[in-house]
Amino acid sequence: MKLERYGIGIAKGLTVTIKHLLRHPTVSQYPEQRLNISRRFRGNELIWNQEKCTGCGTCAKTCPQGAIEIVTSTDAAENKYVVEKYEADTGYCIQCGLCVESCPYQALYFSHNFECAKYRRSELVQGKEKMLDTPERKVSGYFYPDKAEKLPKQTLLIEKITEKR
Amino acid sequence: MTVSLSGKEVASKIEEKFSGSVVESSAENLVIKSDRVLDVARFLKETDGLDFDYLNFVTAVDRYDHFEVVYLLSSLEHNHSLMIKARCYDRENPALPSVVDVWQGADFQEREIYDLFGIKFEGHPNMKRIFLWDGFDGHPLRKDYI
Amino acid sequence: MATFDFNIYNLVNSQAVPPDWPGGFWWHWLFFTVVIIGFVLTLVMGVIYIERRGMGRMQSRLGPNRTGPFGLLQPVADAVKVLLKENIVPTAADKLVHWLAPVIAFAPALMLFAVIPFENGALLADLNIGILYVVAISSVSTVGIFMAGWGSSNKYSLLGAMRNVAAIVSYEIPMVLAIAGVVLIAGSLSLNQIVMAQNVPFVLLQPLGFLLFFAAGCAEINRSPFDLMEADSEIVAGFHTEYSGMKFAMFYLVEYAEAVAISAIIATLFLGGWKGPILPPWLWFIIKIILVFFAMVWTRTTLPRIRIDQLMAFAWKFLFPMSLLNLFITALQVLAGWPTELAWVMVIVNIAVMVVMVFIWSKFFFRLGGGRLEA
Amino acid sequence: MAVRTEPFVLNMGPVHPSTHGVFRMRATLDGEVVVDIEPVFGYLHRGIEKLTEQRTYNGIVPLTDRLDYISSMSNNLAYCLAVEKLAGIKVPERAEYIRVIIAELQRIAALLIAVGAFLNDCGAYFTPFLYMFREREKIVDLFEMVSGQRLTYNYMRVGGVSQDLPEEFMPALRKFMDKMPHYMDEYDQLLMQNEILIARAKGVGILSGEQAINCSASGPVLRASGVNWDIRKADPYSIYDRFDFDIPTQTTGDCYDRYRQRVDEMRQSLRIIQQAMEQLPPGPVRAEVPHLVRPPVGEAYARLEAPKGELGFYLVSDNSIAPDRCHIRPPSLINLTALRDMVRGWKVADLIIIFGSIDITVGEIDR
Repeated sequence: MKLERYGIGIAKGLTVTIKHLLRHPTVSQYPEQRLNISRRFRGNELIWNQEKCTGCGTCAKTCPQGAIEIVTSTDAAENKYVVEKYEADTGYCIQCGLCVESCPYQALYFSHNFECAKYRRSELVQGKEKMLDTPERKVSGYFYPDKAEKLPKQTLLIEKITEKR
Repeated sequence: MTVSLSGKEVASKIEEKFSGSVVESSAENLVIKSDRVLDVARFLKETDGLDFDYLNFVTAVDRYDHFEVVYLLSSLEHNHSLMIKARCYDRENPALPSVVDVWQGADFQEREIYDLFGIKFEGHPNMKRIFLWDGFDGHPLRKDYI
Repeated sequence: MATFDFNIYNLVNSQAVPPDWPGGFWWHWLFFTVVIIGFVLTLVMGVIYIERRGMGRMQSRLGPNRTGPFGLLQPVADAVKVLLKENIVPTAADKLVHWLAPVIAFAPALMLFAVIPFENGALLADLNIGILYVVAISSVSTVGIFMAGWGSSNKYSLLGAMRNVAAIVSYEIPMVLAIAGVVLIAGSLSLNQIVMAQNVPFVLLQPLGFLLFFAAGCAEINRSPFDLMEADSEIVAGFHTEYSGMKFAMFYLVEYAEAVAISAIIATLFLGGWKGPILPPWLWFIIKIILVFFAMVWTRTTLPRIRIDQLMAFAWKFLFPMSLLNLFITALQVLAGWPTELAWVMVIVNIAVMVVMVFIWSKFFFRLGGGRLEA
Repeated sequence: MAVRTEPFVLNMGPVHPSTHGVFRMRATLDGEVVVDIEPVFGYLHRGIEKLTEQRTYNGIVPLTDRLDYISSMSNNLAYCLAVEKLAGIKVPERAEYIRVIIAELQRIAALLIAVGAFLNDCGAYFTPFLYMFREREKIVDLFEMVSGQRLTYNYMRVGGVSQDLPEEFMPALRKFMDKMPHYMDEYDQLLMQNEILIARAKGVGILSGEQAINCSASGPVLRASGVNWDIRKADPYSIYDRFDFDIPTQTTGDCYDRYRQRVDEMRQSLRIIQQAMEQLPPGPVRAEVPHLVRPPVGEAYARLEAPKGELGFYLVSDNSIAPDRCHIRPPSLINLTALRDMVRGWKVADLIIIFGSIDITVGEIDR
């Protein structure tokens, strides 16, 4: 005789909630406890390798948003393009990663940090010098497995045991 | 596997019921005269050999010189599907009979086609724009819409 | 002593025990007003903290822990924030009614505490019709809530207010009948006497009465499964949608003050108010209030909401007949004059009666839901 | 003297706690009873179909992320299937298996939100929603490990998948797979037999089988009305014919059945992932496809069983690098055609539950 009509269902539900009272909460306190993000994280800013870049402009063509602007001038001496102006408007960028993927000379990487909010819309536009590869800017391993090895492993909620305290 | 019926054999069935309603029929597409769409639709739904009771989608394509409204029908028990098309040539106020009384699922999709292409569907319960506000002039998905 | 002594459970003559609190001096009422206001407001703060923290932990998240040690100052932070907020009054609102509603809703919530004993004899007014006063005052706040709903001239709040009036009217009767059961056993209306008579806590002698009172109480103050008055998912925030700033703080306080009041009444009527082994009596009283309140928080975290017509049907077709039956059976037991030393047998009999009645009633007579709109 | 009452129009406006996004319903109410509702769309209309006409085939994949933003992986997969059918591209084995694992994980994540939001509308104060978000976090962690983003993944490409799975993906997935059934039973125990939920949801907003077919409903809404139609079985795309799983259906098609239907479907997805994990072959993950794909002139319609229903892409190409026309079959919008008949006569509280049980995402409705 199924007793599910007379408060048994409610009682079972109540036991589940009271059990959660004794479990470890799954949240972490962001500014103090920082979780490691994925090694392939597509950060907001780009990192540009000036030597490898030949100014072909593939990245500007494949960007669906048209966020990358590149102006090159010809340098007859070493018959090579010199990149005059190279700007990525991170306000327009939707971090889809098609530019990094399509660069034939592996000259473009994603940065690995996500705390890059700015106060002015003009600061969002990343100029040529801000894009250079400086030591303290971590490079994300998106499309570059060798760079991914250098980054810390991602902290997963599954490994964080939520059962026992 | 869903068998997509070829246009030819269904065209022959439609021809003998409504002569002169099939404009063109080839292996994979079947074009119906624009003013006979409602009768063909009802015929396709009721005849027990075909009984297309499920309308997958209705959409329109702007082929530069004419609009093409595409219906994909499928029947759930026989598990076969058929794509029929209807063309309307004038661009000022293109019109087609609405199939809402045959398949109620076409209600919002026809309003969307009217909203984005400007093709009016006679017999539709409330034929007005679905996404854009009523004051919007022009129909965005037309090729000549700047 | 009552001339006709029907009070068979009076195991110990209640007058023999001297009251802990030597009442009767003139500044008694001044001291107690300060105690009540201070006690209620701090307990409401504590209760808000318990609810937010308890619900948080039950939902595997932390709950407030940033303001003060362990987030203890969160209720204070809420109060300050709400007081600083701008006080928007909708133009189409009926200004006077809109302004007066929180006052009328808040006053009864505090007045309820006048008759609730913190210790033996320690209450503002030891009325000998204590419970009757409680029932009368608790229905005044509905007027305030309806004024809020009507005053803010907003469709959502009107819906919320209408729901509230309908619910409180129909849940008043089961609540009163459940109290009648308790009064029958205790033999007196004064809350102090009721607690004195509770050598066996009435929750054991009146289990069905306790359930009925808890359900009707939750519906009165629209909490847990019956929180239709400000059902967030349906009518945004019910009657206090158009309130902001100070007036919203008053309504927020009313909701929690009434929750504390109802759990205080449940503690005095059913769990034996201040009676308890070692701890000082007033501490026992506070522990029992917090226990009952935690049960409300627990049901609020888990249970979904009942629809408005089911709420009515549940009151009239289930709670009302059950409370009548409960009153009838208690009256039989009191008349039969059950021998006092067999009190524990009474407990088992009453619990069995409860289970049987709930089972029969919900099997044959009333089944909630089933897709039909309750007539 | 009969009391003269007149129905009033209540705007369940674009900003409402339980319209799952910017969706508006102009409900005419007679007291609490719903007389008629008229949904108003267009608050999130971004003109995605117009945008697709100026973007390369690979540039459209980030656009499809923003359609049904709760299950972006399924949108990516549906679009890629359509382009591969149009251009006749053969996808390598390993990519097929990765796609199945990722699509089924995305189905569980999306159904978790659907069930959580439905229970939240019923009044269970955010508790089931937060439990189910905890599971969804675990799945989103896996997606972040694979694609780099947490919501708009842009992971699938025409001809396969953009990057291979990292080596720590499989152990994490295995750990997730043997913990998930325990949590699923916990959700059932939480509210499945709850009397109040049964009273509120059983028999409310009934959608009969024929009416569902006539309104071309699809997905859990169709199967909850007893119609056994699932594209993974009826018209198996990619490699779904290699896995054995069954299609749960319910009987009456009321809100409770739709809730139970979604829970059963989550269990089936777990079975599929289990089998796909064992048969995952090594090999390349992307076919030799030029970055700017240029399919031949023609048209193609490919569809898949998305968490909301039958999601299809109808592509017309004129042999250029951008499609001439790309129509998206929105399961959420089409499932809403039946809302008006289901809701008439019920109360305001039921309107919210019936709408919640259909489970829509506004990004897919307004496109």
